[in-house]
Amino acid sequence: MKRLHRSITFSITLKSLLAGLVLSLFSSISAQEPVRIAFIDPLSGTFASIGTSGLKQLQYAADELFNSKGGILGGRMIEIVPLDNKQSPTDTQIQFRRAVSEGLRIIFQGNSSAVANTLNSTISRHNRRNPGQEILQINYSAVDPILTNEQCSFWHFRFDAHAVMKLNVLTDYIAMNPEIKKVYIIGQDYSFGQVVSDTSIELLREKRPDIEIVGNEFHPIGQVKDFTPYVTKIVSSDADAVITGNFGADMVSLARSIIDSGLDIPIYTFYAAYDGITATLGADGIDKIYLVHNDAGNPLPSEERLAYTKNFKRLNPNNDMTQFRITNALQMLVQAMEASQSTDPFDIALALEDMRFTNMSGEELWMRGEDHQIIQPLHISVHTDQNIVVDADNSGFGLYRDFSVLGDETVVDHSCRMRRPRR
Amino acid sequence: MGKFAAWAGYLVVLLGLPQLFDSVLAITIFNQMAIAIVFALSYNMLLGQGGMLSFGHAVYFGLGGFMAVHALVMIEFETVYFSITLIPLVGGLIGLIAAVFVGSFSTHKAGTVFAMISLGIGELMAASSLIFVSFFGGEAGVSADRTFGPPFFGIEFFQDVEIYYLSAGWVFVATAFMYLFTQTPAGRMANAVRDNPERAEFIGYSARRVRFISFCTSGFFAGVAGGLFALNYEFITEENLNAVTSGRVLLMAYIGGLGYFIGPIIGAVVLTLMNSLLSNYTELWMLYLGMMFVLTVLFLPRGFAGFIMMHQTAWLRGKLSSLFLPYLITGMPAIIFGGSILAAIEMLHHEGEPFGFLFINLDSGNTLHWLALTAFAAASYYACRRSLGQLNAAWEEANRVGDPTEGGPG
Amino acid sequence: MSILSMHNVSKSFGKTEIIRGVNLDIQAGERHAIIGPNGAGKSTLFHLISGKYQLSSGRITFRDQEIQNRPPYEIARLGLARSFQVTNIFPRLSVFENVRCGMLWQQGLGYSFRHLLGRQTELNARAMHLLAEINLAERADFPAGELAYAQQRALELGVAIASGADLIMLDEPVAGMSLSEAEAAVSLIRKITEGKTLVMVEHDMNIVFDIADRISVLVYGEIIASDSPQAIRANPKVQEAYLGEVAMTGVGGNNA
Amino acid sequence: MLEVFVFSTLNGLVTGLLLFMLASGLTLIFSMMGVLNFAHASFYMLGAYFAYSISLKLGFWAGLLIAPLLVGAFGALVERYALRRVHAHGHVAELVFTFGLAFLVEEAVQFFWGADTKNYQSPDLLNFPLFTLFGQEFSAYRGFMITISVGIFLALYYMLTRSRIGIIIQAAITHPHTVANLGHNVPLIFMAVFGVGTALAGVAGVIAGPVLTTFPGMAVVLGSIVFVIVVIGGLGSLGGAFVASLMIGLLQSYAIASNLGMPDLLNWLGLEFSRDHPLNDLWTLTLPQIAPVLPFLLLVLVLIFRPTGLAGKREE
Repeated sequence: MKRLHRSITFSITLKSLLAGLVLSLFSSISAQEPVRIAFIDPLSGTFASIGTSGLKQLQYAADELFNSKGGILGGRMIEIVPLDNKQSPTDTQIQFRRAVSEGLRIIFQGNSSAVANTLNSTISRHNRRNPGQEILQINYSAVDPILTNEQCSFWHFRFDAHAVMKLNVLTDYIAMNPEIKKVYIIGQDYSFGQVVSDTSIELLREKRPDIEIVGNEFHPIGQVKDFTPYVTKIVSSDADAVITGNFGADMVSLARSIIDSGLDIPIYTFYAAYDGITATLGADGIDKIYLVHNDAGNPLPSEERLAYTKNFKRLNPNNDMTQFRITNALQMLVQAMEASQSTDPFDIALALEDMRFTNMSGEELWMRGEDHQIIQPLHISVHTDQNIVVDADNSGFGLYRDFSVLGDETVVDHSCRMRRPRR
Repeated sequence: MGKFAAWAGYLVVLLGLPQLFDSVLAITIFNQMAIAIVFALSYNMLLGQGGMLSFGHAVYFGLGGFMAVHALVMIEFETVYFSITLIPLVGGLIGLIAAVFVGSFSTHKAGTVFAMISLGIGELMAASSLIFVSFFGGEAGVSADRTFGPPFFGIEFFQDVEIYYLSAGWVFVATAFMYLFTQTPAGRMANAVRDNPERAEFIGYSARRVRFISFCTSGFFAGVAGGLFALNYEFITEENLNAVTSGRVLLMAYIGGLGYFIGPIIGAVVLTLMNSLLSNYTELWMLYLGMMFVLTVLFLPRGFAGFIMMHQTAWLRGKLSSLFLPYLITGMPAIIFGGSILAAIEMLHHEGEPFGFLFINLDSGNTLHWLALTAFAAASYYACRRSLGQLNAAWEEANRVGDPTEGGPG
Repeated sequence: MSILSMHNVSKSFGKTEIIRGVNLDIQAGERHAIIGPNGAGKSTLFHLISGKYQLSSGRITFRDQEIQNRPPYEIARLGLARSFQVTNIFPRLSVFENVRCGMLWQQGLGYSFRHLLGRQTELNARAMHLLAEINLAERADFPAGELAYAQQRALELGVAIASGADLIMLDEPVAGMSLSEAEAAVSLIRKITEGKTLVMVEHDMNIVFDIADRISVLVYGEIIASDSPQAIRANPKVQEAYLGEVAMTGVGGNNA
Repeated sequence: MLEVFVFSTLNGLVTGLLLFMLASGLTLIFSMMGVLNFAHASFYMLGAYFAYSISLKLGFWAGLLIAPLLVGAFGALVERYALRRVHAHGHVAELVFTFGLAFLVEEAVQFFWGADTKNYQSPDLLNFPLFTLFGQEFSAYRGFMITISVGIFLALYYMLTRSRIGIIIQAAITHPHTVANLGHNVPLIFMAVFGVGTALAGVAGVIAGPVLTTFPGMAVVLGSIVFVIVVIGGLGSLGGAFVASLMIGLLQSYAIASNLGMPDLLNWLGLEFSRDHPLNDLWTLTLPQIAPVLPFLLLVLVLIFRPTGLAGKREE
């Protein structure tokens, strides 16, 4: 009842049909052919709301920043083609081939590192086997470090900080708080959960050797009915803080159980906001939930950014601008196209490498050429209802920025040895 | 002769499809179908022919697929040396080994006990696949490259269409062997044990042993399907052996029609098309899939194949044409009725925003649209009910002369 | 020479003893009927012999092999076939398949998945022949579950004898049939058990005395008499326990 | 250590009793109709969602009263118009139907309520700690959950053993034909039992929703566990289901609380493996890591060694 992307698609399909018709009649207008970008993310099933929300933000960015201003590359419109992968690696393959089939050369994808990983290796294989028809992967959200390290690829660009970078900032923040002496780590038993656990332990040992890790727990993903038994362990460990990489229902249930047990300690998280989570935690989560992210939340850093966000909210009253990095990614992509005057993935990729960009919030962004990892300021925000201008889930609650670091300080080393194609 | 023609036709269709539709997308869909057909047929061996309801059949598919991907990696790193055309066999053998192990204790009883064991094993495997990262690769799975093996008559399998022809060959061979299995004593006794395990024991057969043989054979072909998956996608993840995949194969086999050999093939084709095409037109396709499944269980207990086979008597009597008009008269309003319901569902879904439905634009904010829809639905429902009697009469007429049959549709 | 012997066979369900120390010898080639009032344990005895139930104590030998407590399929493979009181066929298989399945093991086909049934011409011919004998030839391709009741009973017999076993045990073969159907069934039984050993449980006294060479009377789990039909008719113990009441009910008085 | 033990026991009890509320309905339905209702947890989910919607308008308590009735009515309709129809095609068809129903309900819930987690809150009246032990609060709401579950168990027990209806139901379980011959309307009893069974699941959903999070996956998480309980307890045995529910609840709770794992076992055996060992994943396995799947392990073991379950007599 609340997911609406069909209408967008449909009108677009009609438009493109019409455009195709016109095109075949007057082939001289082919310069006005739209730049088509595939968006592969879950649009049906359990994770649909996250994918649909991302699609709306991408569509909004394209319309608001480019299409309404006469398009790009001298008048070409940006057309977003949504392709539903149900957050399944298998379905991602199918949609990838559909994209290839329809001649789409640029793919936006963000949700689930598993999907991003398989898409990454699929694209590498495809590009190797089909020279001249390469595909470009714009990863706006998957944070598995491997994608810009061991598995890095010339055809993959990441516009979010990866897990280790975020943890670096998060542990800095924890280290600054002298009251924290004991930390409990709990997470879903999969690669991201493991990265969070291993990296936090390592970094905390470095930055605050006096902090004791009193618990390091994994639970099966999506299988736990009741987190109270885990919370019992947290309580008995006398922890002063909890770090978790949980997302979705596992995040809500965990936070709920911790709060219900009367435990008054901060919970450091990655995904504990928006998509119903903020509303569900409500007043219980005030000043307890901390989130590390790249989006400068409340107060919004610039007037332009505020107007941009409010306008999105006006057009999509049931959605929030949860991933401003989508806008960053599109703007940088377009800048690369304009710079190279091309829509060919190879040219775009070259132009994107080491691009520096100042975004709408006034932040400095740098696409590091060696591993195609974006370097950008990161923030830690707290769940609250004080001074919230742009709230989440229309709940009155939202994220308030508490701590920020500049891009330079987030840089971590990489182990990427990129194989660069030659032309 | 008729049988030979059917098999020849099957082969021609399998090999001819890429000639008719040659886009990358079409080939992708055909590849999916090929995998699904083998998988669904192997499932039917259990449920349709052996009476064993499994909620964990993806285990054998997935294990076969994982081993197949590992085998591809071994070929790539030259640990072993053989043609990748044999990869499905690797999958099959692993499926067989897993089935021999599980079957040794799970085939003691059919019915609820078997179903519950399969559920438990399925959940345990799904959990293990996330815990044992070195083999299953965690949630990202394992991937490989199929192009490093020795070329097969000069083909290196760079393109999906080459894999399709390889898959088609395997599908044909697997289908043929699964069909032949039904014609052997072991296959026929599987039917007998499904119908009446007690009596089978009194004519000299251990019901458990008969089930065990079916179970292992089924595991083998599920593994072959897993191997085909590995070849086509060049990766596999835990989702390919968890409950979702197990559920999907149950849906395929059931919707297609248990108990008919071609049933699962129909189901595999229909579900693959729904999965890859319908999902591009509506986000609600899973809801529609669920509705279709429940309606099938309620009204077509023998699935699509059963519905087709219901017309055998009429066809043999040459009276099938007499059903055409009544079907049309009842069918048209029925389709319109179904369409109106779907439109209403979509309208609820697209709260407050106009959207395209088939050839018209609908807007849930528009009362007129709602009224028109209600009128359409009511009128078509009435027309459908009115003509149902006629259809039933025509059905009786076409099927008369004694033999008890299924009874009219509807 | 006895083909089947029971020595002190007992069976209890919980605390209730249903069969109490039965001793019985069945001679090769004879037609032996077991009669007795309802609840005497006749069917239980059949289940014990054919392996469906486990014995509480005692011994059963078939052709000098001990068969007690062995699984039914092993006993069946030795050449002991049986039918059931309640029709017990393969309802979704065709009539032809039902009979052919009954023949498979003795054909040595076992669990084979190398043989194709369609190629077993001799086997198929024998199955058709048997169908002709039980008058179901023109129903060969019909699903067994859709046959009329009497035809299902005939098929029940057909499946039992299909293996070509030497010892055939029939549990109330004519139960629930009309008079004419029962007559046809009796002549069928006579025909198909020619040269074999027959053990039969039956309520209909006319049929019992018509077919049997020897009759055993089972009352409350004990054999109180085992003799020729004439001797049984004359046995006062039998009359007292059982026969008197049934003799009056006549032919149609069988209760399924 | 003691505090962990005490709280683990309490947690296990809460989960176990909640599971029992689901398992009791499922067992009741199974013993009456021979149907293992795969969709049972879907009714539990519906209970939570109905109660959520009602609580927005009328508050929690109205939801507690109305939602189970709605769920029960829906269950009765499903029995009357769908299950009865499928019944003719045998148990496998029934099981497959309920499997499809579970699938459909999950999709329908997403259609009507969306895929997000819902902000379904426990009532303010119960938002206080019942007691604090070793620095951990035990919320009044959890106490309330225990009370309701025990209450329902007692009511059910009383109804089945003392009341006239209960006696008819018990008779219908063992001798359906005799009961029908006595002039009782067996189909109506079936419908009523199905309705009551699903309503019980609805109650469980209403009271579990605020604590265990109301989201479309909540049925899947619980569904197969309830199945496991009913099978382990012995199909058709209410007492068995009760024991099995508590057993599973406590087992999971203790498994999570314990820090035992393969490393301890290896230590004890005096073995040591390097981190590069190919089976490293196995050597580092811990009990809390696998706690949620332990019931399935138990299920498979029980079915292999005692197919009738702990207290069951019926096999099929």
